[in-house]
Amino acid sequence: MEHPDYGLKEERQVVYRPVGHRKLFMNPDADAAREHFRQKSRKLVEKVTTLADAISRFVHDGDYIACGGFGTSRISTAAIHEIMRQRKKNLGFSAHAATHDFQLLVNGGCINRCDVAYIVGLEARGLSKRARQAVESGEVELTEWTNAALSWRYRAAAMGLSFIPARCMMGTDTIAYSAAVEMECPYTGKKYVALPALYPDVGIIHVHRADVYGNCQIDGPIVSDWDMARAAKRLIITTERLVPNAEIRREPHRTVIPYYLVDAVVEVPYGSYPANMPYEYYSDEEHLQEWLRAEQDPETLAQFLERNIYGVKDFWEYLNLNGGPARLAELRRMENLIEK
Amino acid sequence: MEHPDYGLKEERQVVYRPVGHRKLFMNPDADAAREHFRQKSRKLVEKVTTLADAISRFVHDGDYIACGGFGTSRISTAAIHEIMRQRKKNLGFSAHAATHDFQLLVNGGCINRCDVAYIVGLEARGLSKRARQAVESGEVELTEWTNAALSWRYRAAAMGLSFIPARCMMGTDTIAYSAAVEMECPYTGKKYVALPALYPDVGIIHVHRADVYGNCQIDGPIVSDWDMARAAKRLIITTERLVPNAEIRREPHRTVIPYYLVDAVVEVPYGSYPANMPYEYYSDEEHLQEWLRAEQDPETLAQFLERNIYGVKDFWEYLNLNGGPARLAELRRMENLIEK
Amino acid sequence: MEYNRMELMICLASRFLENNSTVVVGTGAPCAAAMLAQHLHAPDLMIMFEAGGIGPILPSMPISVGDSRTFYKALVAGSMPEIMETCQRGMVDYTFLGGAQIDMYGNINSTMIGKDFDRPQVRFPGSGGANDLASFCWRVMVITPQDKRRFTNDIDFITTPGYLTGKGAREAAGLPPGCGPYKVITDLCVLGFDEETKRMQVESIHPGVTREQIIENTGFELLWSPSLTTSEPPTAEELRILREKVDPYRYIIGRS
Amino acid sequence: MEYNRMELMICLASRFLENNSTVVVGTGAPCAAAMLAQHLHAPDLMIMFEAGGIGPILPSMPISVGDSRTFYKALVAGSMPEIMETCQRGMVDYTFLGGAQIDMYGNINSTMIGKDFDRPQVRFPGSGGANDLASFCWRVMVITPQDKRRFTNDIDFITTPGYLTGKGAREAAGLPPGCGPYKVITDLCVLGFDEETKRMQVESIHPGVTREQIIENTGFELLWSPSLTTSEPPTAEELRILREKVDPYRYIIGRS
Repeated sequence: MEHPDYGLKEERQVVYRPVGHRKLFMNPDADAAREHFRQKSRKLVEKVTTLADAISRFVHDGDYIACGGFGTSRISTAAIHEIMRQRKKNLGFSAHAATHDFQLLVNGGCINRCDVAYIVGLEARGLSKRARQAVESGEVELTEWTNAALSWRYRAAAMGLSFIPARCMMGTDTIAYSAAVEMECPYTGKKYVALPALYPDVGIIHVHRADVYGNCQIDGPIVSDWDMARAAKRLIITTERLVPNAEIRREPHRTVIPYYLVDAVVEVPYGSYPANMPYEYYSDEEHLQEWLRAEQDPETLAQFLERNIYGVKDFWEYLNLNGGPARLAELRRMENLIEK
Repeated sequence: MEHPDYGLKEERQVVYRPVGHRKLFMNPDADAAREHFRQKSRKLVEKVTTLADAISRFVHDGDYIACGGFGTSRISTAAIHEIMRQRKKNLGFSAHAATHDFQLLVNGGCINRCDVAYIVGLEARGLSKRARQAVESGEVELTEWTNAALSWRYRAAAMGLSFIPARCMMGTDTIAYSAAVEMECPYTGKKYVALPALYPDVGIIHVHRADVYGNCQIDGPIVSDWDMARAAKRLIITTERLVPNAEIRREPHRTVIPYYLVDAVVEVPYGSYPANMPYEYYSDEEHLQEWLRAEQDPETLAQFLERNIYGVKDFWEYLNLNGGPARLAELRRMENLIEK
Repeated sequence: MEYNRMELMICLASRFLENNSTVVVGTGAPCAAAMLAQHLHAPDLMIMFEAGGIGPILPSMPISVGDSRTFYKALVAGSMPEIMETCQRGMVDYTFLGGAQIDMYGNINSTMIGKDFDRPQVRFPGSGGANDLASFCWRVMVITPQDKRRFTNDIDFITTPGYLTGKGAREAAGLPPGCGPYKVITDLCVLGFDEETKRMQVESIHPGVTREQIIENTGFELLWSPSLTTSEPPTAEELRILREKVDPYRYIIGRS
Repeated sequence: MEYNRMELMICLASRFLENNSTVVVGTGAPCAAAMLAQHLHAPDLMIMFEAGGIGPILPSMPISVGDSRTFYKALVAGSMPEIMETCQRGMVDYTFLGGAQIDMYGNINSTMIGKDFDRPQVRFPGSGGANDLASFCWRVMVITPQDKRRFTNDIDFITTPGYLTGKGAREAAGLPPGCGPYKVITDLCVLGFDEETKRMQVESIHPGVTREQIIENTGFELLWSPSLTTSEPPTAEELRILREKVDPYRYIIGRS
């Protein structure tokens, strides 16, 4: 019985066309990344530190950063506040389903370039006036992508590649204002977008549980963090709680992020507030509205930022300023659908 | 501050070179697969059935099949026995870390073509004489790949693509006897292998827990089954136990295989025996040695197959023939490192 | 029975969702339409959210596409790539999109108003997952108010592909064949797309609305379906479920 | 102290594994070498198995690369793609390979003996993950008995890349730069690879073995390291740990 052969039989000349004309901010080269990863420590050593230390050691002016979670879910608010407090400058940012994180970084004047899928909005809550201004004034340089495209750019990096094919963006202005290349499939001859791998300098992910070495578990949707954790050259973990290593080893199939990806582990309970931490606490909609309102007026905004970010010592103080344990207990009840 | 631009600036002529000269057995076209998946039912309906029914309805002579697990871990022995019992013929097979599954299918005379990463061996246990004969005599037509390559071919399909780049196989005879194409990265100009997506006609996966709709959980390493489950056009699940839907919904982040991928669910406790089912039972090394020994002589082998496969009504009978509950209890103790 | 235009749009949209199909929704009206369909004719409509939730038993309207409601007692709390790849693989039937501008081929702008990308007059969020979903899902639906500014062929930025420049254009651009815009549900009418030209065509006019009103509120020439009808208004049952079960706090239907 | 050649090879191999490095191992001697290293100089050697186990507290020798021992109390029970991608990304330092034939550039055949692919004289399992690991891991080690049939330039099938045809050949073929064969540990000697030619060169000769024996048992011309030494035999401590803790049932060391 003869079976068909779907293979390519003869050499074929094809053309790679740069259809996206904006800047590709990060080097997609897998060999450069391999050189970095070759040097990266695999030492099973305690990495627990403070946020101040983690941010000052691992986030440098000019770095390109990526934040985990989705919009207002499981973002590392605490780490972003610390980036603002340390007045980090000229950061690049991967705005993969970004909402409050983008709003914060713009308010901090921290970023000057951005790979965009979703910015300036806070989903159903409305738009951030300050974030919008920053983009409309050209303060932040943009290259367009989509949520899937940025997910897959992380995936390419996580796989140790320099590119990965995809079928989105084609035919639109989104691709024209990206930095993507059009190519075709070697087997079918069909058109594909080649997405460049994205190896961020720093990834920042908030998780439910981590041990002191950085082995992490996440509950609820992982969003794109499996791939982003592996794509990032350095990785900062904030965690709701530190757990004994034995808890990780009890269910090794639950480990989403292995320790050797991680550079720093910081225990920050409620570290995602005012965002939603699955199974832990719901988003603080009132406080998020305060943010949107404060941005309406520059003076109000300056005071608001001073009060909430620059004037506080640490994230505990921010939590206390905004309702403290009572409000957090309320948000926990909301998360668990328990009527007050 | 100016940042470098790593993008491609001008069109580039490149060549796709078919460096692998063997047959590409399956159509990698993503659009053909999309047409299939478009038709595939998304109905949340009970899919529980018998193995006899599942195999007769979903595995047809000439189909290309893929089996989950790794070697002698979490394979669906019960389903493969049923394929043998139903005398399925001319099957194609993806031999991704295959050991006892390949041995069985060859002994059943079920397969005539095979994408190979690992065949004929049972790892440290030795080689299958019969499997070796089948390959050496040309009874089974081969195309060479590697474990990673087959994993990624599933990945490409799971992503809905027709190809995916990789950096393995290059420079070797393995690629020369594959059906791979050499290409280059649009961004870095570096050489890559383009792996063709692999959409098997049928996937067969043994899991720890499934509900009646086919939502599945797996404990221990997932091997390549996340991707394979999504790549397969039809999917048969055998499960150690059926669980209520509520158990799936209690921990939705544990769902590895969603119901809409699944065509049939069969409860087969010990369905991986004599292979190792993580946390449930260890491999039966004595019985696996019996297999290797039986293959030394054609007559012995015929009797052995008659006794264990063709002459039995179902998998329960096979289990009973080989020690039954007592042996299974022993293997459970071995799995849990409890001294007898 | 009285109803507002948001209620009308949600009810009409929900009727297009077949039982036993898959749909990726965002927050707001699309989610309400999907929930309404589940309560009525499509109990096994499988709802998915971009961040990874699949098949939740929605206890209330999610505020965010990633919030905990989107995977409450769900079948899967997966990942964004999992959802996007399920779409790219052809397993998702419907999705809903919105935007600031839409042209006669159903191309959507949710990126910016203005002609200079570096200095836009107004910047919107951008694609998010919209471009992806519109590239991959079989039937793309749009719920939007209708006016001349919004329904225009002078679209400033095509964020998300409709039929691009007409029949065959999606395929020529490399997008998977056989999918694209399906229905546009506005406060004036329901529009589909002409099979030959892939241009927007009015399929049903809402009660009390005139052809002239529709024309006045559209910046391009519309086609009219040969089997043009009047939209069936929301039933009492639809409104009851929508108001009591789907959106009791009027988060969405109160916006009208 | 008495020792057999398998014990010798395992002890020598284990010494090359640095602490705080990562290694993908299979079953058998490589796993024994890694476990021995953990007990002695490299307690934080991170052991990975192709099927997905990372950092297990190995209770005993695994029989299969996928069996439950490979993720017993592990840090991760992941997936095969996870392991392979960790390698492709450059995060894995060492791996161990074996095969039926090896040539002077460290290319390995584990596929077949014979010249006709469709009718091989002898078929072996094939690459499995060997080709991948040898393509990606920084330092590839081989543990193998040495004889003329096995150490040959007339290799029937290059399953797994060594240095291919010499310096620069891996890179020209498209493989990631900077990695490749590191040590070949046989029952006669330890071989490395000359920096200039990438050819196999003897670095240390086992006690009681002569140059002539090595030459007689090699099918190609060997290079000899200018700093050629005698292999340090297993210490009493190494042998004790190997026999008591690593392989008490002599599954591996009993094969010699």
